[in-house]
Amino acid sequence: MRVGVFICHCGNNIAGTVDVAKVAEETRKIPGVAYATTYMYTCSEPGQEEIKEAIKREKLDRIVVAACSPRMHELTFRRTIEKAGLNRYFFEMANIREHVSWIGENRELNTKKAIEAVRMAVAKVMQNKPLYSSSFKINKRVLVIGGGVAGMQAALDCADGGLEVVLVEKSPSVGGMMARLDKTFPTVDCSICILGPKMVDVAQHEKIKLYAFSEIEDIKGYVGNYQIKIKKKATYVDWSKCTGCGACMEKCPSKNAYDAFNFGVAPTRAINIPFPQAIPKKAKIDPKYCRQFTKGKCGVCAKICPTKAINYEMVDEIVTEEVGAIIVATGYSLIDMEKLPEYGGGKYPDVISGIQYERLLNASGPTAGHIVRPSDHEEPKTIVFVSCAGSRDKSIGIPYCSNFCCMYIAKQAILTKDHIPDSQSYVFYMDIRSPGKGYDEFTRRAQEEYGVHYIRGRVSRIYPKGKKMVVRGADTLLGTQVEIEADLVVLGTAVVANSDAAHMAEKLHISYDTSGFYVESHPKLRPVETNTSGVFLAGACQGPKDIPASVGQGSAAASKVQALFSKDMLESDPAIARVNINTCVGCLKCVSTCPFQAIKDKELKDGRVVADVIETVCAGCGVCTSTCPCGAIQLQHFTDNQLLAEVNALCQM
Amino acid sequence: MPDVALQQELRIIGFLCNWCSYGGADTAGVSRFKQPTDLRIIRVPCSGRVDPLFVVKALLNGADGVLVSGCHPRDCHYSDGNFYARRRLEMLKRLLPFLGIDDRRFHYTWVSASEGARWQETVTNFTKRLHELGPLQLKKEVSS
Amino acid sequence: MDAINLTETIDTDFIKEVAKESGENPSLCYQCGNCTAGCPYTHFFDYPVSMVMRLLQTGQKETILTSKAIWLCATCETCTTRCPCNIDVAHIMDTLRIMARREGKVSEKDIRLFYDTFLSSMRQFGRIYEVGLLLSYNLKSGHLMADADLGPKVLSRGKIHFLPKKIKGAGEVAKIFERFEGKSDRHG
Amino acid sequence: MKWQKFSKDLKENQTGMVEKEYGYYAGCSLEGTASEYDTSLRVVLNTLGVKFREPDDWSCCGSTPAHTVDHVLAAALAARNLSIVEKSGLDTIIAPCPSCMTVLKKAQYNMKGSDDFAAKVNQLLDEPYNLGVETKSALQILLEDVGLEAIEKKVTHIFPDLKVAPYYGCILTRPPQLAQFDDPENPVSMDKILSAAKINVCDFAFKLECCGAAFGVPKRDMVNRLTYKVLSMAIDAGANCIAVACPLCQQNLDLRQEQVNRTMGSSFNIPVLYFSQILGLAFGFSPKEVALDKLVVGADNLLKNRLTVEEWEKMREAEAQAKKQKGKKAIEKDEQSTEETE
Repeated sequence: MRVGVFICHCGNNIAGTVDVAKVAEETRKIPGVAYATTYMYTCSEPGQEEIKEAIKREKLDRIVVAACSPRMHELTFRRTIEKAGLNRYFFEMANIREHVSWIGENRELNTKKAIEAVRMAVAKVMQNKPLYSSSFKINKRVLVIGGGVAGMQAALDCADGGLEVVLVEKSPSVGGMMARLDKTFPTVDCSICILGPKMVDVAQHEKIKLYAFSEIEDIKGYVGNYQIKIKKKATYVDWSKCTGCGACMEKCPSKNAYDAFNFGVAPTRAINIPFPQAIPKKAKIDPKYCRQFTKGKCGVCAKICPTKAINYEMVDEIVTEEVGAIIVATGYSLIDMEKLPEYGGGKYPDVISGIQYERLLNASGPTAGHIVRPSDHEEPKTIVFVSCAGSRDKSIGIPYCSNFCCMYIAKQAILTKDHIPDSQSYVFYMDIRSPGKGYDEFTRRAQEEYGVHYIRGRVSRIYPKGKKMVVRGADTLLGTQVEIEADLVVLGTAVVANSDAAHMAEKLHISYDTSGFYVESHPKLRPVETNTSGVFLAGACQGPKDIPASVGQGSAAASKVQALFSKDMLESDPAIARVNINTCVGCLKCVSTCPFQAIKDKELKDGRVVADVIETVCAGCGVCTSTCPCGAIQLQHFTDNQLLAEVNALCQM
Repeated sequence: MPDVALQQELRIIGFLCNWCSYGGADTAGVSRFKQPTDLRIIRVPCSGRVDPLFVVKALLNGADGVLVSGCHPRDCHYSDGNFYARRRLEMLKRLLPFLGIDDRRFHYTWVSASEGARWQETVTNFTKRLHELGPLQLKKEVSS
Repeated sequence: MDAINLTETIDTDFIKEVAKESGENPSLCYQCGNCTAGCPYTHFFDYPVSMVMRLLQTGQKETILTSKAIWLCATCETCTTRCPCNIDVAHIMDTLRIMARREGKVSEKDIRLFYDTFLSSMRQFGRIYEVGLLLSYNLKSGHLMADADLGPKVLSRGKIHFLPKKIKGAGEVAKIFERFEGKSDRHG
Repeated sequence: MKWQKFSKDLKENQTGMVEKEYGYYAGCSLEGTASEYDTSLRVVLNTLGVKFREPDDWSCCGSTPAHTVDHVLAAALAARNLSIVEKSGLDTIIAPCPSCMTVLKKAQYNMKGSDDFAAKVNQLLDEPYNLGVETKSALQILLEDVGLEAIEKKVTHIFPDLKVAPYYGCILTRPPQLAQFDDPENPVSMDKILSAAKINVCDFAFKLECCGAAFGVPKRDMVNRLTYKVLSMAIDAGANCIAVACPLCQQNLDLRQEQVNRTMGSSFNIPVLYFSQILGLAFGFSPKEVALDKLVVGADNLLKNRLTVEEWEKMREAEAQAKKQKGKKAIEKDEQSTEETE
């Protein structure tokens, strides 16, 4: 066996705190190592060429690269050695950057640690076996979860590229948060005017199958072959018959239902169509408020419906769809104002959230676009905006910036002036964050053209005084406290992950951060991929994001799916479990522990029962291997022998 | 941390799952979170792959401590591999004293890929704990 | 105001000292202004709380220790409660007061006098003797008739005893002070 | 995550049984200017069957002045008292005065948090303190250990004219990590306790604003301005009386009310009662028994309308009946309109 070891300087990243020459020198003494050298940037093109040449020149049959994390470049180097004729699994990486040079301050100890890391990698690579992928057919349909602007963009791009799309939206209409907005910054485009056509396209596209008011119940399978269970929640209205005429809504006697679309700005009816441009434009009953459900009698809508679409007996229905890839675009939520008691939101009617104000501004909103105070329906003249309501506050577990509040507050302040010319707006801010194209100019316009008073400081308390709300805060530039007697207070509430984000992540086997946002595969280079192949991210489920960024990610995710589906067959990862039928005693403990039901029992010709791995289903976790009492089932590339070789390499030093 | 560095290094082996903890250690590196240098890391796909025998073998063959770190509960890349790990390794912790090994030499925890600071803390604390215990002397710990 | 020469005046030892004595890290403060917004005393301060924190971050020892703000703070804990960075701001103010005393830089002499009178009453009797405290403070501060209007109100309602009530353990309390002074080379 | 931990879910005692005995650390104010707090609180605790005894020969906690000198000294002056209580075999102190409470809690918190600090404190003490005593406010004991139900059961009289603004002052629930009780931004314990005694409580936005605390003596102007704000807000909130749980708050709002009127040109005449005085009255004690005569601004007018619970319930029933009649008409109207649409 002839192992070749390449030790990377990584410029100064490694060589700065590790004596790479010494590492090479010590490596040459390891039995089995035929060649060891250092290189400035091993991952560069000449660096990879050097590996290929050395393989031929030195007749190397196993390669170790001591450089950065294998999570970074393992795949790169596997391809390199494959091009030089070696099996790609005859390769190991020793992580001497993230795990050594960047975290240790003592050069001598770092060097020692690097040498040992190489020793372990050499021990492992000498145990490696050639592995070969098999290929399998993929189902070229894609599931998009979430029908906000990111999800719709992804769905439309996929469908336009000829893919069949299953779009699942949990609320009764697609459109998401953007459908609720009045105008968009920094162009002051009418939000629904630019979103509406997209929504119609989604409804009419022959390649898109829309499940509105539906949720993901269960996900099984793997990249290329997923089985999705979708729960169609009961709407109590047969949507195949409902024409969206709205007669039911007009006559419904239960007039105090919570309006989720309007964030409770005004009540709605127990049977309702969420908004005029809804897609699909169908009615649904909220059984929490419907008298037929709460009191057992009413039936007004059933009598009035011209197509007899009402069905009080309707139950949830589960349907199954098969797809090959998933785009997650589940969006975000906003912090509950009651978690910020000093502002009095939720307690005082005239303290509202930014999204509620958006509904007041909106011509199709509950006030038909007239700005009025929720308490007495009078037009407010003094409006105070409080940015960072909950954001950037470690003490309540939200250390991050919510990204777009600075911008929509500037927009709302501008629109307020347009709606009520004799009004005066104030904005309490910590920093104005407006780095997008045309963004900073926009916030300047708010101040220069629209006379919005920006106050650099925080608000400490908001309390009622007569009909006014007193906003007391600080102007840190003046170094004093200030008070404003406002008619209306708008809180730029923090963006938070959906309450069921973690639950959804578990179904998808993707990671989420401490705030509940989904984690991308690489923060810079793989921003829409996840660590689970076949699952992609778009929009604010990955972190607070404005419309252009969400749309961009939706398209990016769609193009990733297109690239994945450009082949008819996918290569499977051969690092999966294998059973040695000679040593398997048929106890089938592995069958019961496998998290993926990837192991079945199989009867051999001689009547013996042994475990059998379903190659396409095995995800390669290795739980079975550590369960097996006789070592008969081994996770390839991470076998007992391979891992123990690493342990031994360390312990025998 | 400095007092740890001054002493003779100990042999500490860490089994880290590829998706969460290995990523967390990478994140700590990218963030330049300084750590003691005693730990050597073995990458496994899932903490559920860690056979308790690996830990025992390591300790009997010369390691002074073993750290296993996986994904947080309910955040496992392989659904629930980390639950299997926890069950097995909890058992192992109870068995170690019978092998004459102080069970504080073995630690099982979870660190996600984004938790670089938590990883730094985990490594620092575990290394500190082992330096307080000193090198593993099997015969001595058996007799006591 | 002249420009503050930061190269010369950033007193890093002072920053470290405050950090060590208070156990708080001043660099966590990102100057949002929440403390100033909520502080009931901002109006009376020469430097609002957030500016005290800023002066601390820039190591302006003299300015802070001679400020009125640190003495006018009543430790109402609003700043500590509101700080998004979990800084115990009130405790930092407390630490600054102790340091100002130690360095002999107390700007609000009346407040210090009131506190000292309070403590000496405590040292003498073990508990606080309110009449004595008030009389003694008025004498020492020269504000002879301060709060004289309140006297009749309090007296007529039998709220104040004319004679100090000395507890048995007054000696023990005095000993706490003595041990503290004996031990404390800082206060010499 | 400070809110999640302490807000909203106040734990309340459901059993109404209080078995244990408490230490009762009155503090210097309750012996002097706040003697009515002492008198009334003892009456309330006795009525509710709370057993307590005063620690033998307690001394002043050191209050604010001590911690401007040194943290170790401040903790030692407080810990002397904790140590006395510990020796007497009790593990919980009721500290009615929030200033004492905070000082005692802080000593405990800091000593528990650092062995080094604890050792330094113990070096100053005759008898070392072994960290075995927890300090709680009277409100916390009433809510968590006694329970609202037990309070409700003892109510014999109702004062329908009282409209109380509950004023907590600054440090009763702050900082949250020290107080470990109620919400630091919107405390409700006093609201709940008074409501349990069928007292009208109004939504008081300034329930936490600082009154000026101990600055009454050296910085009178400052205190007058701060109390002015609190008093005006109480009036704005529709209150005719303020309930407090702190001797300094009471002193600044009541005793200095005339000073405020003089300096600020106002004409406040709003009584400031300890919450325990109000509870005592609701439990049927006479104004004398809860030392109402000690108030500077009298509350007699507000207490004239005094009903027994029976009388009050009858009155309420009558009111409810009237309301129901009205409501029925409204529903009928609604149904009519529904039918019309059909």
